[in-house]
Amino acid sequence: MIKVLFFARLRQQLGMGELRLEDFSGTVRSLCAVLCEKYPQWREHLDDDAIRVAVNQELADSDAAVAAGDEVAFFPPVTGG
Amino acid sequence: MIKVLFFARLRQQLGMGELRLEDFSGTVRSLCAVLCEKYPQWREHLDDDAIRVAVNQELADSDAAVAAGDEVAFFPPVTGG
Amino acid sequence: MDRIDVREAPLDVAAEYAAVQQANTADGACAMFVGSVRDFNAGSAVGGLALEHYPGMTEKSLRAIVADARGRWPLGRVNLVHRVGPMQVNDEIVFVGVTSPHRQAAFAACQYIMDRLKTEAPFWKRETVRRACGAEEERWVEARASDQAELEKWG
Amino acid sequence: MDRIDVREAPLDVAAEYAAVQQANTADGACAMFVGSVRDFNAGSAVGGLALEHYPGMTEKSLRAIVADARGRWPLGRVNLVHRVGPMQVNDEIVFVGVTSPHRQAAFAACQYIMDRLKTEAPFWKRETVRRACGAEEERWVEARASDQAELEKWG
Repeated sequence: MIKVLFFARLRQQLGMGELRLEDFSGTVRSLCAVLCEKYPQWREHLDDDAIRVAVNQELADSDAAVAAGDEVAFFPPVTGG
Repeated sequence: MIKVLFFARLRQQLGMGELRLEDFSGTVRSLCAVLCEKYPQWREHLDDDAIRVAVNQELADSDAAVAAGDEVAFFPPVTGG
Repeated sequence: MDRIDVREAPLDVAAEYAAVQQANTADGACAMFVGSVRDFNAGSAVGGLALEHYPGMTEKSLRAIVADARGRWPLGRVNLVHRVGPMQVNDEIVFVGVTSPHRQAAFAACQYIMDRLKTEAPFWKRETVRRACGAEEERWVEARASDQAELEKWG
Repeated sequence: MDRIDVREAPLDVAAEYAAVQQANTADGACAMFVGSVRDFNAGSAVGGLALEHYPGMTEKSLRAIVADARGRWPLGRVNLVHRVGPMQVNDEIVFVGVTSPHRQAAFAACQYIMDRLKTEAPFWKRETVRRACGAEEERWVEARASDQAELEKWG
């Protein structure tokens, strides 16, 4: 099982902060494709170069591997400080 | 009259913090020459590239003009902060 | 040697400064940065701010940034405090304090930590802005391209 | 907008920070530097320090440095405090606090002011050092070539 998290504006746009996905194994890019297939209205928000991704709480790129037990977070550019 | 000041290590080396000079007009360089002529033992301390000069409380170089009423200070490199 | 604190409670700059200097007689230099809530941003009057974060990742991310700073400069103490949750205009959002025997190292590390934090640490600001008509609205603060550009100077 | 203070009294960093932030809601960024008396310098244990200065020129020199910083960056408040006279290990010697709407401007101006101060402001440090045999001696602190080199980066 994969745990997927969304933060900030993206969380509000998707109307969801967290979901769980059974039986996924692939890359961040393919995870994103699976999500957009399941929720077509997410594509415009999720399939955006500005969106950043963390795998297991570390920044990652779209080629990063994702497997059972991983936590994947999608979020807009950060604005702390 | 010119007021001449010495600070920090230079003051201790010359054994004097302040002196007044009547009837001087020239540059910082010629003032320095006049002082070294009057006090030959000052030459090794005063005629040193590291020594800095301020004329009327602003940093100046050896070509700066000095005339009656001016205050000239000689001091080692600064070490504040 | 490092203190990293992510919290809702107000930030006390005097206490944070005291923490980096206490019993620290080896470091002659301390550089600090404080970021506060401004009353105006992107053309609108700001009434308040809320900071969302990614609880599992936030501290990990800050620790990694501080560790990288230590790999680059000889540092004594590093104290990094970031607030989350709701706050008011003029409240402090972030404090970074760095000591070193060397002034340049303290300045560089303090600025480096802020530049990395601004582009990598998972915090998001949402402002309450007052419109000319008097209505209040909430909006997410936009990331600035200049923050990304600043990061590049560190190679 | 500028506060410049040269004094014998101890330096209170919390109060100086409060002075730059009080009723200042426009500037989101505050960069600060504090220089303190170290317990070790150039291979010797330091017991204390005395700062001599050139009273007529000191404040004038600091004002000119701050004015030049304002000519280079958009700054809000600048607060520059420098102690003179005798002080102890861990005492603060200098405080520089700079606010700005922009983080980079605050950092750059704070560092610029310190770099100029270190090479131009008429202060001289004399340390009391303890030698291995237990005897104490006073010595003038030597200027460092690196301070002059740092200045050159500002063009």
